[in-house]
Amino acid sequence: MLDAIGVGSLDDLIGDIPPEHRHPRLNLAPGLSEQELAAEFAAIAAENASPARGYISFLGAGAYRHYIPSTVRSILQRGEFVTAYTPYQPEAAQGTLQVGFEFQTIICQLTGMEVANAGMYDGPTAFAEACLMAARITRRTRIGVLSTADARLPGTLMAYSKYQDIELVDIDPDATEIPDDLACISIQSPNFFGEIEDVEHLTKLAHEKGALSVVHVNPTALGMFRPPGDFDADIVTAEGQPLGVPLAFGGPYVGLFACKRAHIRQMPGRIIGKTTDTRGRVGYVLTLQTREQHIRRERATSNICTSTQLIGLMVTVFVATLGKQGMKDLAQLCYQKAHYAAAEIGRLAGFEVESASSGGSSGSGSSGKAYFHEFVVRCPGPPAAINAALLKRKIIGGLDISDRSDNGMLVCVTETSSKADIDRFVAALGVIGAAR
Amino acid sequence: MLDAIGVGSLDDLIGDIPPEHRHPRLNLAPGLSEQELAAEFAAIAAENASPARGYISFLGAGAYRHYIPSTVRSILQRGEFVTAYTPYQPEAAQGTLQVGFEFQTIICQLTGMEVANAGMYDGPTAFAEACLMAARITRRTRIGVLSTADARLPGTLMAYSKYQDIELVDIDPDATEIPDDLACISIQSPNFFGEIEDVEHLTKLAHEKGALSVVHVNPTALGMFRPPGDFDADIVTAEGQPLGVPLAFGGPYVGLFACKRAHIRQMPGRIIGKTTDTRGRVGYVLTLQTREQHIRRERATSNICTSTQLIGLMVTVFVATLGKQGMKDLAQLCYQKAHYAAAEIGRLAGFEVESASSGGSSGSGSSGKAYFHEFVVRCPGPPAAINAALLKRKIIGGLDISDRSDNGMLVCVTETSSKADIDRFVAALGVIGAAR
Amino acid sequence: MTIGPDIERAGDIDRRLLMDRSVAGRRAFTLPESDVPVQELPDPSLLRDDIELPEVSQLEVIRYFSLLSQLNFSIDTNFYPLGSCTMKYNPKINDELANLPGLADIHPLQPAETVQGAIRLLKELQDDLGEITGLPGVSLAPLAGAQGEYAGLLIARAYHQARHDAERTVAIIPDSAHGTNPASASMAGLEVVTVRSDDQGNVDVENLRELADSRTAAFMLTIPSTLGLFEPNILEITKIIHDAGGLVYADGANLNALLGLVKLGDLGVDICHSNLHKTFSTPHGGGGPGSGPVLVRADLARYLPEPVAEKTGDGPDSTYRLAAPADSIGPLNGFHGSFSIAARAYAYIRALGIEGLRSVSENAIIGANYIQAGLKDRYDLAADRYCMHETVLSATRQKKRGVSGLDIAKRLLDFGIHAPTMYFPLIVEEALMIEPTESESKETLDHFIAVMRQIDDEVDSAPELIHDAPHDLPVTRLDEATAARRPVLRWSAE
Amino acid sequence: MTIGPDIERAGDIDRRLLMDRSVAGRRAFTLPESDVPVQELPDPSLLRDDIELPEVSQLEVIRYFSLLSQLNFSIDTNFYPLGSCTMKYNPKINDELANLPGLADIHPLQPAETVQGAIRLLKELQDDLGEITGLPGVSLAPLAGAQGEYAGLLIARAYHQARHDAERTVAIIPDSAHGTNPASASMAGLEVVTVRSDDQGNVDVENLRELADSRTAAFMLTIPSTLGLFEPNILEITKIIHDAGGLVYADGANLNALLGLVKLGDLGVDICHSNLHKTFSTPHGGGGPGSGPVLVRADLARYLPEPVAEKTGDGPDSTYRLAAPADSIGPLNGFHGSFSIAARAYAYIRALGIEGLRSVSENAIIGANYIQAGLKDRYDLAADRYCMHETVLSATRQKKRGVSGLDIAKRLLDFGIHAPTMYFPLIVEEALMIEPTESESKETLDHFIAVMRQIDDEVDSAPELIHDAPHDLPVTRLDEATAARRPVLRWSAE
Ligand SMILES: Cc1ncc(COP(=O)(O)O)c(C=O)c1O
Ligand SMILES: Cc1ncc(COP(=O)(O)O)c(C=O)c1O
Repeated sequence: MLDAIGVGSLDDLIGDIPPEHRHPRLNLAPGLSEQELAAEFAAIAAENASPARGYISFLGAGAYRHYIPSTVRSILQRGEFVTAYTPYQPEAAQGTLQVGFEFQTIICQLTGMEVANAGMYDGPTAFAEACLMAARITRRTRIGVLSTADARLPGTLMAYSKYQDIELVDIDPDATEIPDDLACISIQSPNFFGEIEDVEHLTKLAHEKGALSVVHVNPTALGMFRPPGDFDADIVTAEGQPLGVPLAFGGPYVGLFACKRAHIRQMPGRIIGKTTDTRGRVGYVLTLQTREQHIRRERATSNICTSTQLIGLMVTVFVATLGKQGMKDLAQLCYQKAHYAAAEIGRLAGFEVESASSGGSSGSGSSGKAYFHEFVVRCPGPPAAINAALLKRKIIGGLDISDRSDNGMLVCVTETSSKADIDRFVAALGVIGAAR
Repeated sequence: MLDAIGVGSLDDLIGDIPPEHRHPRLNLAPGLSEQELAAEFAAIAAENASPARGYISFLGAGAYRHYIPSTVRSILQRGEFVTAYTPYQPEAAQGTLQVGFEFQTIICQLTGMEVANAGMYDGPTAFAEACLMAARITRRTRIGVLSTADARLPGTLMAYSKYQDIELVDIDPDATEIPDDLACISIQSPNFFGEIEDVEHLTKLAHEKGALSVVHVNPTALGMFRPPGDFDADIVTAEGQPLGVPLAFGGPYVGLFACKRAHIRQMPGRIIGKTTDTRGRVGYVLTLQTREQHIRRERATSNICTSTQLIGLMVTVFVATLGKQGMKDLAQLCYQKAHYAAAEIGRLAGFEVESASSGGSSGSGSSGKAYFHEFVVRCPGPPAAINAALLKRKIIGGLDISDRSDNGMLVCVTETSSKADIDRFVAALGVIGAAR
Repeated sequence: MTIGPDIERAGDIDRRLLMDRSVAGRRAFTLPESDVPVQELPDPSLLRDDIELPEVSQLEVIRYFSLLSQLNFSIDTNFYPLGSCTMKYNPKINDELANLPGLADIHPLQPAETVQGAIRLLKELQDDLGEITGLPGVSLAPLAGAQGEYAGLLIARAYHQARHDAERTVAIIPDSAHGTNPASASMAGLEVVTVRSDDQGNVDVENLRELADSRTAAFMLTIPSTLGLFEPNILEITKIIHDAGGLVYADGANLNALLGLVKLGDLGVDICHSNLHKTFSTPHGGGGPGSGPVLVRADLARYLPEPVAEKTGDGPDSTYRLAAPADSIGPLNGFHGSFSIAARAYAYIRALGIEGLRSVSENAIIGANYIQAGLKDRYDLAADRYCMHETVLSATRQKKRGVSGLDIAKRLLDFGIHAPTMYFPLIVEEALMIEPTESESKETLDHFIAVMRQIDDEVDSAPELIHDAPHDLPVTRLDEATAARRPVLRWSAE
Repeated sequence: MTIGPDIERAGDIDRRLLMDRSVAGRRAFTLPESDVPVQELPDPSLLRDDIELPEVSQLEVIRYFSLLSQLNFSIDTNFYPLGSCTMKYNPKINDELANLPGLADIHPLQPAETVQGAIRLLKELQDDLGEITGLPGVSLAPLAGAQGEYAGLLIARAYHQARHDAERTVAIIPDSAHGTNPASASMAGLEVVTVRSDDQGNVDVENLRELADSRTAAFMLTIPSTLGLFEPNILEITKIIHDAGGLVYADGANLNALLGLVKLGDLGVDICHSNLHKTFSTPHGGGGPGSGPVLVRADLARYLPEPVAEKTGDGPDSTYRLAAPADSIGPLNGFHGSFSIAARAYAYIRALGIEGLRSVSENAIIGANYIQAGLKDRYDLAADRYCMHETVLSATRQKKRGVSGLDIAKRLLDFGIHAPTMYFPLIVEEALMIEPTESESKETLDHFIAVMRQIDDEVDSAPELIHDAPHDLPVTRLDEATAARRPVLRWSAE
């Protein structure tokens, strides 16, 4: 090929690279065959504690273990989906596009919202972009965030808005009034502690002040709880991971993003629309691209380019597989198991189940708020020590949230925990607690 | 739908089933959800000792552990291959058919033969059908089988020929003469003990007597050893499992079957041929179907119908992936590792490496015959006891063949054993042997 | 439409073979370097110089086979009502489970104590299949239905032999039988005698009565028959054979119609095989692999092909092993049968449970009758009565109007529907054998009915459309005659 | 060709959506029964009555999505020379490895001692990427290139702020830059000032010298540029910026051209991001997910986004943890970045080793120049010199003859070849940006060249063939204007 190009060597082609810096020495290991590589990865995987090695886990806090149906993995192996690019040539990408349209539909149906985009990086970035979008729409700069939210939500928003003249305002979830000049109040529900917030009330408060209501949900909970769309929310975001996406140590996940139709043109991210071809047949295209960076550059609604289409496919196949009844059943199962676990733990001497946010006394859901599949346990000592003791029994306990709640442990139970797993966890807590 | 059919209930449709036997009670467990099923299978798999649980193994004897490239698994996930039927409608099955044509080509190339079919059930059935085919071609009834063959080969042949007026004759591999009236002599090479037989010599003996030469090979060995086609063999069979097919506790595998062009119409099994369509384009079809049971019924060359197309695909992708150089490298690696292991074991007090078939003395390959990746170790005591001791160290030893060779253990080493694995095995043998 | 020189259709795959794509030195894969000291090679006279094999990149491997796959119709992409083949949906989870480490990577010769899970699975599947068929002696060894048949006939012969009744050398087989039945019988050294079907598609009982005698080793009955019919005289038939001293062999390939509805053993069947790859969820793989367990009544279990899984002890102390039955007809193949397929079948039965299994057959039967009801005014029925899991139409009326069953089959491909089984069973002229299976939706069946009706319209309105079909598949009709006359069976350098 | 009423082409997928296929009560999946005592439900006012969601069978799920997939072009099935996107072959093994139990099923908040393997992998990948780029401070947190850019600019601002030089609020960006660069700059509160390219496609150094001043926070340079060119004045440029007190940001999306050939850090680059999903083997997934690590010179590491993997101790006693750098710009997302993509990148680097990585870039460069050489007599070049990993053609000559770049792109689809990136970079008229990547064979490149030459012929001989292209894809050209004017963004009951 060099002959055809008309050069003698590669170096003739890279003459623009300063010669003194060309072909640097690199300190990297020599290459491995596939067989050796597989052995190395088996060793790495074996250094991690996972269900495959017999561990059970009660961690949640933004990432949730759920059973992923075989259909999801099966479709995820279709090279035509996996190895395509962003559908810039719609005629050659109707598969990706139609799936994205299905995804948008499903997100609307779950959230009760009018429109949705084709996905964001993850839950927290979707949340941050939603708040910034509210600021753009209202032309206001102060963003109310409920104090019961996961710190990663305002954390990401802070990083996203660092140089954008945005101020974060803490809002009490039981507030009866809010400042006049908020762009939005943003509500995580279920909140960080697993409780259902009064979205209806808070949304009303917001609307009274001309602010928007941004609601960050757990999509699994939407299988039983009323969706934000029912309460007139303006923008809804979520971490899509619970819908068929592996935990994978934190990513890649997908952010869900839905809003009212009126705000379509302020929505960030990819949007797929329906249209027709020159012969009148239905087809799908990326649309409203003038919001996007590749057209609008520094005036784009967001800098997002590569998004999370394939994770969106996982979500779409997951929801299509579970279907209407499966999504209901899943939520119910999670709810039942978590409430059973809470009741059992609540019976243990030294442990109280409570809502950390309200500082209530004892019993399950003592804050008076309903919770979904996560709840706070006040431990008889530092959760870190209790977790260490649990780990010896191959149990990964709940998240240590003693920074937000005195000796608090945030426990999550999903349909992947059997009653036997829960009982094992409760028994271990009992033994560990008694030993203190 | 019952309405459209015009009946009131299912029972109206199955009126032909004697009522007293309809709807019997079945003693079966109630159904499981996918999640529960997956848990049950995880438990079953955990009851087996496998590499995934840290075991190393030196078993071969007809089924071989090899690394399977990711390309094989990737292509094996294509639903279009996996969920199609036998290509009776060639226009709608060109994928399956072209792969089969590739498979036939690869088998010819490996074996050095002129034609091949699209696969048989497994190695032993291919062997049995080859011997029966030789009988049909020569119109003779006595089949010579080398005494060094795996007992499963004549065993399957016996079951296949039970009522077919066929007699099996034991042939010494070092014979200088054979009976006059044999249909064929069938030679396993490498033989059961891992040694390379003198196919050339034996084939000449056969041809001198008007008999055919049937050679049963290990396809991995063909990466370095001369193929039967070089020696004028008439029919070649093999167990295809080593070419990319999981061990899977014995199956499904695929039998490889090749022969001289002259014998095409006596060949059993599916055969794929090249042709053209009405517009002159190349296409592939099942051909020579008049040999088969669905046309010729009781006069068919074999009763085979469902065959092993998908396993043939695995083989095809495996060989395409390794390619010319990879197949050579694979054979060399197996050879090198096995010979290293034999040399090390040969140094252990009490153990001798030898060819069981020749009863030779000591040293590696003392029968004087070259061997590939399997060899016989004469142990200082019953191999069963030694294997039991190895198992405690998570080592699955070689096959106990004390029924064919005094205290003999048939050891196989492939590219999947690292030097460290081999050394661990040898060291364990040393300790166990010294303790006797 | 021609859209440019050399190109007929977008993405038309270039049909060159791997060897045509091969470039010296190109590689898709490397093996590890040897980590042992160099060993001496054997005498060079034993070694080959070179192998002619493809040399392509890994991308080429993936792209080539991916594109080839797209040339296929398959259940995953098409309605595939191929009669007698039970082209149903096979749950994806079963493929995953069969491929688990601990199942896919265990060696067939491992000591029994290291494979207790695997043998337990086989034992439980044997028991479940025995329960479903009412035939408690089960060997999972046969590698496909045809091998199961052969095993069953060897068992029948062994049984007669043990009773010193070895002169029974005839297999009676209905004219509607699948080709493997007579082929297996002849492998088993039996003379094939054909019993007629009556005009209702049933076994002609009178004819059978004449044929059954002291030479009868076995009567082979496909049930439901290849016409999709349940033999109404089954009890009489099994009695005739038993009275004559013969055994009744049931070809259970069509078990998908009977799950939970009737047990073959209750009807007097002595031996049967079951195609796990049809009824119990193994994707057909473009023609295999399969698994054809043979099932027998209790006293015949001593003859089963080896191995059979056995359990000793009970509860947590029980252990499992593979063993050869006392008077086994021997091994029929290398190891223990198609283990991965057994694993899928086990998963399928566990997932469905008894209720699920029964509804499989119920829905399979309803679906076939629904199609039959939707088409019988346009196409002749092989037998004008309710069918079981499949219906056999005859295109005789269409044939008279100039279009054959084959033409109709090819025309269906144009609609993305796989053709039914054509020209089988042999006793039905212009047969089109349609098995929708339980997994297809009513909408799919409605679509199929509509297309079949449309094709019947086209027989008069646009016959050339049918004669030239298929139109837009990767190839048009292929010249099978030349393929057979001058066989080209492998690539060669031009 | 019409082959029958309602049907245009065999197997044409019926494009109905899931909701149109939905039938009440149909299920693809069941969940386990609850095994805990029944718990009280919350106040009914909190509960929803119903959700409108699809109800389809498992077969329908599989068939629907399988058929949809076949409507796509993809690397696995097509040559896909989409410039700037690095549509290369990603080894299948990497997907398998990333999905291993122990990697795919670990929770991001597990205690560090339970995920030592995972954190070790991240640390080693950080080190490898630092070595490859010569920028040793690495955070793998950014979820795509654009987020990496944003992180990099926040770091630059933090750096200036720490030096009490916070008035630097300008990002200088070449006119050839990717849209994410100005978008990210504006998110970071920077004013975007554009520097011109000269007629060779290089940065106009004089223009840059004028623009660089005490307000310059950073200069963002894509290297090689979006024209596929290596900036020959790179050393001068980095000096200009540094002299002005600014930082040099390199957009490393095109790192596929530089592996082992030059380290960005050696050239004076202070900060860059790398698109793991382009250079380091994550299939693009139809538009993500991605991973865009940000890499910085040592003294800037204190600002990296959290978390960063750290190692304590050496040898077998070493332990790993995730930590926030001293003056971290904060978290940019929920957890630790795209771990599964990091795992693939790690696998890719380990498999190739230094020799393999270098040959990736060498072959990528040779392939692009080979195409350029094969087409430059027919198509104008954006810059008439050797290119790096991609070549930008201009269809101005064709445009004059009546056919646009877009038309040519669409016509390529007819040949099963994905279109190049069109109309980008913006500074090239009728741009066609072609990146063949190292994984395509010479034969594929030859075929592409032949097709491109044929299309150029057709501009004169058969222009309507080009205008109406694509001809035989699932759809013809789509009406994007109406889609945007009257957006229909979800299914609704008709
Ligand atoms: C009725 C019948 N009997 C027997 C067989 C043979 O089974 P197999 O193909 O598994 O050998 C088949 C399969 O086609 C069949 O349909
Ligand atoms: C040159 C260049 N810069 C930046 C980006 C943005 O990267 P990402 O899509 O991962 O956000 C891209 C990707 O399209 C690119 O090509």
